Amino acid sequence: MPHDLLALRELTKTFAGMTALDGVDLTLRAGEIHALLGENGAGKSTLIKTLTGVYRRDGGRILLDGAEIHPADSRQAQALGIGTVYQEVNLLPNLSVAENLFLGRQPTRFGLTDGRAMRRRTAELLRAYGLAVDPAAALGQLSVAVQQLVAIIRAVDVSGKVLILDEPTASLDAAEVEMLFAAMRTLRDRGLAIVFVTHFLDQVFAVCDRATVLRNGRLVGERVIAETSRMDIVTMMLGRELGEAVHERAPARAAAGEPRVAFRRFGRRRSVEPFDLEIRPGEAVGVAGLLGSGRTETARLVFGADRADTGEAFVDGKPVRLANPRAAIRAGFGYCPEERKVEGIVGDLSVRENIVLALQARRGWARPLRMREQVRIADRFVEALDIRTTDIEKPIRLLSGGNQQKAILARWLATEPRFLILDEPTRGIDVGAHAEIVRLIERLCEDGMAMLVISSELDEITTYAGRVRVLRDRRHLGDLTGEDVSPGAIMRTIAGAGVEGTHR
Amino acid sequence: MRLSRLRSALPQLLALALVLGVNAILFPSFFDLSFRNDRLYGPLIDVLNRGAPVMLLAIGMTLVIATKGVDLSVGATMAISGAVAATLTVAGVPIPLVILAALGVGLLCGLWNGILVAVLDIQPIIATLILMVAGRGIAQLVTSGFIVTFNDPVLFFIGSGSLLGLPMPVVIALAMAVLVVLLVRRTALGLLIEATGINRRAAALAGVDAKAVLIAAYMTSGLCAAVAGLIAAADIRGADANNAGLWLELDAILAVVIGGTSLMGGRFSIPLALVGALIIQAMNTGILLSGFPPEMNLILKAVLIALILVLQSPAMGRLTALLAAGRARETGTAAPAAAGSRKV
Amino acid sequence: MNARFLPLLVTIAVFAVAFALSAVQFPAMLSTRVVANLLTDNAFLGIVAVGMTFVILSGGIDLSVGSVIAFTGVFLAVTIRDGQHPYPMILAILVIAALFGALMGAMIHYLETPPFIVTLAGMFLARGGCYLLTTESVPIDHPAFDALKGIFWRIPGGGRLTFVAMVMLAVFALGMLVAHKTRFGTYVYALGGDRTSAELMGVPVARVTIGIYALSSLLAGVAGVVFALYTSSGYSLATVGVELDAIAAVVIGGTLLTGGVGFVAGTFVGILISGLIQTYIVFDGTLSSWWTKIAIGILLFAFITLQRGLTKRTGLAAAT
Amino acid sequence: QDGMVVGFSQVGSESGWRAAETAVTRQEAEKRGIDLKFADAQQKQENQIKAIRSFVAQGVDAILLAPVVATGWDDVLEEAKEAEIPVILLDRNIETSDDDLYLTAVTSDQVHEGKVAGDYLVGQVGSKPCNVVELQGTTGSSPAIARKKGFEEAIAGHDNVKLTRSQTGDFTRTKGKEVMESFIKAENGGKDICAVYAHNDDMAVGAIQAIKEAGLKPGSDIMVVSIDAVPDIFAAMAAGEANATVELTPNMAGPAFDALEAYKKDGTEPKKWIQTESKLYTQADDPKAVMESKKGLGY
Ligand SMILES: Nc1ncnc2c1ncn2[C@@H]1O[C@H](COP(=O)(O)OP(=O)(O)OP(=O)(O)O)[C@@H](O)[C@H]1O
Ligand SMILES: Nc1ncnc2c1ncn2[C@@H]1O[C@H](COP(=O)(O)OP(=O)(O)OP(=O)(O)O)[C@@H](O)[C@H]1O
Ligand SMILES: [Mg+2]
Ligand SMILES: [Mg+2]
Repeated sequence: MPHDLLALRELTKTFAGMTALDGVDLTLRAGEIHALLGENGAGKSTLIKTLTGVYRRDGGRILLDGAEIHPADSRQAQALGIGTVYQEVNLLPNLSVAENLFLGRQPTRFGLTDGRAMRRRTAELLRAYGLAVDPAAALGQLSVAVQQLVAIIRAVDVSGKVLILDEPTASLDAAEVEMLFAAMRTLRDRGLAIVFVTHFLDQVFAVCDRATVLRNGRLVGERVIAETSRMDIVTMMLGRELGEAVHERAPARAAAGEPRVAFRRFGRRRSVEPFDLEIRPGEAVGVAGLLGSGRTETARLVFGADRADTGEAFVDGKPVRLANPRAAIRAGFGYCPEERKVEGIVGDLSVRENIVLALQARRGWARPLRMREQVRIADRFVEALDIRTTDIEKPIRLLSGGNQQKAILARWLATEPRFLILDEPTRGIDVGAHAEIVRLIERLCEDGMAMLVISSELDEITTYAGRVRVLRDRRHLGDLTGEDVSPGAIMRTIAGAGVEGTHR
Repeated sequence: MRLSRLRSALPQLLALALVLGVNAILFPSFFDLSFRNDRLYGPLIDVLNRGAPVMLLAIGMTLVIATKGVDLSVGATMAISGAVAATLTVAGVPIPLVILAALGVGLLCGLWNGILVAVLDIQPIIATLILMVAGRGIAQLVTSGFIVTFNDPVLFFIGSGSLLGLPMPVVIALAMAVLVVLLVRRTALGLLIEATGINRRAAALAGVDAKAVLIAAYMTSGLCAAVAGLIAAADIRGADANNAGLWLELDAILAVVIGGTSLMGGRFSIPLALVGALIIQAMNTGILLSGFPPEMNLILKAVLIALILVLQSPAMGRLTALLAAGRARETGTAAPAAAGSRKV
Repeated sequence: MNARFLPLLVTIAVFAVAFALSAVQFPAMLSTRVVANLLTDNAFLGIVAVGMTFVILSGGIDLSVGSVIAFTGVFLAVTIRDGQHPYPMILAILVIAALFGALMGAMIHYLETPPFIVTLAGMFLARGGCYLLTTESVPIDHPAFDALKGIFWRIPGGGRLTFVAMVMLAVFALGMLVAHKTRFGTYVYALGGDRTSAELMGVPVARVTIGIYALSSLLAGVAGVVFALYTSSGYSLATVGVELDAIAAVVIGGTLLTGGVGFVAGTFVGILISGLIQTYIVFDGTLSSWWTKIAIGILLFAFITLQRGLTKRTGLAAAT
Repeated sequence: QDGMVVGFSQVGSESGWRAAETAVTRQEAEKRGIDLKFADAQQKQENQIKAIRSFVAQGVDAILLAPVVATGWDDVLEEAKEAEIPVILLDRNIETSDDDLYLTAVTSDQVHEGKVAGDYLVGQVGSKPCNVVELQGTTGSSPAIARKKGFEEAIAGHDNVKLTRSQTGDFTRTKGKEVMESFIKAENGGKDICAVYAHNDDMAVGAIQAIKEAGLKPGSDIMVVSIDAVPDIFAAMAAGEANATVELTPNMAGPAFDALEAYKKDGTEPKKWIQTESKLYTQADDPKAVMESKKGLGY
């Protein structure tokens, strides 16, 4: 019979003047997958970090198997059998995949670490998850998605009793997610308790047994998934009903007029094969493909972050040289990168400074934005995008993951770009805000912006994109338009069927 | 806002107070001030005056460290600028040109460092080590290894004149500090420097010209070092290429770090770096005045630095916060945390 | 091969080419004597550089090593002069050095203060400690001490592999073992990669930080013993600025000062490169004091740019 | 004889005097047709040892060594001796168990230098009470230790002459000035100081400026005595701002080469110690003329 494995009672955590957790209870049973839900900034990550001792709790008790525990850091939590994947991929880019997986528990022989055994076991683990990665490769060279998978494999491997996953699926595609779910179910059946944080309600209903919902650091309630509805959960999270249906297909806009941007035979060796791409004002082009298919590379190329070695680019019909991001920004481009932590946020700077950074950089150092102006811009976007922060002067690294993502989006909106590239813009964003962002993209299109949006969520892409570019193996296969813009058609194209039909 | 800034400066100010207090105990007339030769006179003024070169170096060093770099070559740059100034003066070149040349040499040194770091992507410590070693050689080459003494009233004035009752070196250092603070805070340079230092990749993707920012920081550092070199030469009325600025780079880095700027780059404060420089100089002057045997100098310095470390450490801050909270609980008032939770 | 080893290979290649060029100019450079001297003369520097490699790999810095070397020498000289037997004194000073390092590590971790200041204070303290023991240079004259110095292996061609050179080679071998084959070694890399992540992944940060600085000071102590053997004396002004030489050797050897990337073996090449620069200048013998400095700077610059250029080019080629 | 190759391991170039010694050594070598291999050790003993080893490896005919420190030379000199290369010490002696390790030492007596300076001061003040402040050289360096010792020997037994303060000025002008400023502050605005004794002229020059800036007259209000006899101190003496200096000649190489040539020609063993003169110069010695005569020496 499932028993209460881990219980949090009256957990409280405050950060300098703000209460992030206010007497929260959570009960985990052995052999269940327990969803932890809430809006961006609700306190999910804080709860997890307080549970594993990364943050010192200000009040409350933690009971494991009925006995009170006091893990002082992640290490002690691990020793107690609690394995965790924290929200941002928190692995070590400079170590190899194998070292990351076995850090702190390397197999030893005669007191020395046994590299060969470690790599062998790593290869076994990776194979089990279908990853074709060299165990000796440095982790930093791999894509975020692969890193995320490695983090999960590690946590699964160290957790004896409890496995905690904080938004593990954010950068995974459907196939990987399925694989992860399979693994989670196996572990559940083995009697582990799993905490699963996600903003995808589909996923909650696919694998979870029960859910606990937080709002503003308070416990809203606990539900058994089988006995509850989506709307119910959403209402608990938001504290109100979600206004409109989330997945409403926008009327296909016929993109008209001259292209805003055009790329001819644009490409880069060892990165993306030369491709053609034209985007008209008011058009959002979606980009779909599997992991490593070259979506991010395409975005970087188009933004000048990597220099193209063939082809040419045009803005409003005039050729431009995209030698570096600055040139692209001058041409009116904007780019929200995928790796928020390393390429997006400037952690120690305040929310305000992060928001005005690109605008300021474009104006040049000698024409500073006045403080009043900066505050006005920051306030406007904090309000418009509903960025949850106590204060726009707070260092951005202290914001919750989803709110950081919104601030980066604000950074580019503040520059009023003519062409905006978004790489996974809704990653880590809650249901409410997700709908907001989808609406925002639509509104920007209506205002005449040209957009290139990369997303692993096909449902989402098909909502706002009138045209979807499909990539495979670093090649642009072609565009899907009109009725073909549907998750099913995209999947079929990616899988290789019907390519001929759509490729022109 | 004002208040919070003052509070963040508290550890440094406390440390300075501590050192000055210790000095006053060891040397009772430490705070004596008098007016002599048109200027203020006394140990406190000595601290400012002698601290001027390190203050100057600390200004530029703060910017460099904020970009996640470090400039080991400032001592050598001081020697070069002093050597150039002295040699040109002796050769009869008009003084305005001499000063321009000395400052220009400093900018050039900074440009060299900046190119090595920003364009060739060489690690800052090793990039500037090259000039640290070679620069002193260049300075000695200029002076042929001996002390070039000069005789020029303008340079003398820079070294030992006074303005508004303060010694010229102090006036120059403060003016430079104000200038650079205005430069970085009234323009967007400060923001761009901090962004580059914290996350160069993200800053570059946001359109910050990281290379130009880096070069600007190293050039400012070179310029500050050149001014310091000029002052050091004017002070002894001669250019001592062998010893001018020797090991001062360490003092400058120490000043910046005491001033709370992290060697990992990012947020910086020039005024606090100046306080750091004054702490170091107050220590030195105190040691000289105290009459301890010179064998004790380094031990005294080590102990004082350790004290400052303890005083400034975040752990200490938490401890005092904890004590304060404990006292609050004892007296029955609500702990601030509890009050906060009710409000939200 | 793994791309991680590329900078190391490039550094070795650069050294080999430079040595060949020097040998063409001064054929005497090819003698075993010169090669053996390269090892002997840089033995103490190599030993501290191994410790410094660990410190830098972890993202820290240790400025105290030069002073610790001097203190070790002065301590040995003074105690042996006062009639103590060298061997227990060597043991004692190594323990003292390790404790000293551990103390610095503890301050760095628990007071959350930058290693730069803590080890700078350590540098002042150790140097000041020398002055307290004695300001004079004290010769070391003891049969047991001389016995250690007397150990060497004569290489054909006039060179000698001295005891101190052997100690250095042993320290490098052990250093590589610790860095790449122990958990502690991986922890060091982990700390340098990302301290927060390392902590979240369960690295015992406090213990490792203390261990790193203890190791660095311990090796500085070993280097001090080696230096005392090398000069048969203790002198409070010895090895001023050696910390910078050590840092330079580590960085030339391809270790990133930001931490997490590099090899102990690279440091060995770094030591050889800086030794080669010096030897070359002495063989040349025409440079004035100032041209010596300028030449060191130019050669350093040449090495670094060559190394960077080659790493970049071959790195691109290898990425295929 | 002709074309003899001599290696010269110099300490560094830390002072004007050192630069002069290097310059004179080069001149002397050139005069005699000796090929001088110069190695600058940048104040580091390990570099000097490396240099000597390299000289041995290159097979030079003789080695000049200006040792940075007195101890620690036995092993490397042993190697030179095995290779039958004579070594001559310049300007500082070494402590060794075996005097045969070097051919001869051309040095001054640094304790004697300090004593000459002290004797001069004692003679000047007569029976008047005199508080002396001392600017030491770099802590732990042998000239600083010896010059302090000699001076203290000279004033011992003269109870009217007292050393009241002593700090290190690191042999530099800047530090000399800074330390003197503090001394003046600490000693009642300088009124309680009768004389300053500096371990080298550079510090004395710095001290003179500090005295002037404090509104006192160096040379009369506060007497200035120092060691080395570099040109700048003669300028000060000519202006009445310094009282005396003890000469340390930069020409150590001349006598060294003489001894070496004699030894190479017919094996004449030189004396073990060739002592250079420690001449006292005062304001009465026509400082201007002396200064002119020193101009060519590379100061
Ligand atoms: N170290 C910190 N200092 C101050 N405030 C913090 C800190 N960490 C988190 N917070 C604040 O606590 C609140 C809860 O953040 P948390 O990261 O737990 O949210 P979350 O539910 O995980 O959101 P998301 O879905 O966006 O990841 C946020 O308002 C955040 O700004
Ligand atoms: N399953 C995998 N196994 C091994 N390597 C992978 C895998 N997936 C991606 N990679 C590597 O990650 C790198 C990054 O690819 P890229 O960033 O172009 O992916 P993407 O199409 O943007 O997908 P995503 O953004 O979802 O990661 C590629 O060099 C690829 O070799
Ligand atoms: Mg979160
Ligand atoms: Mg991608």
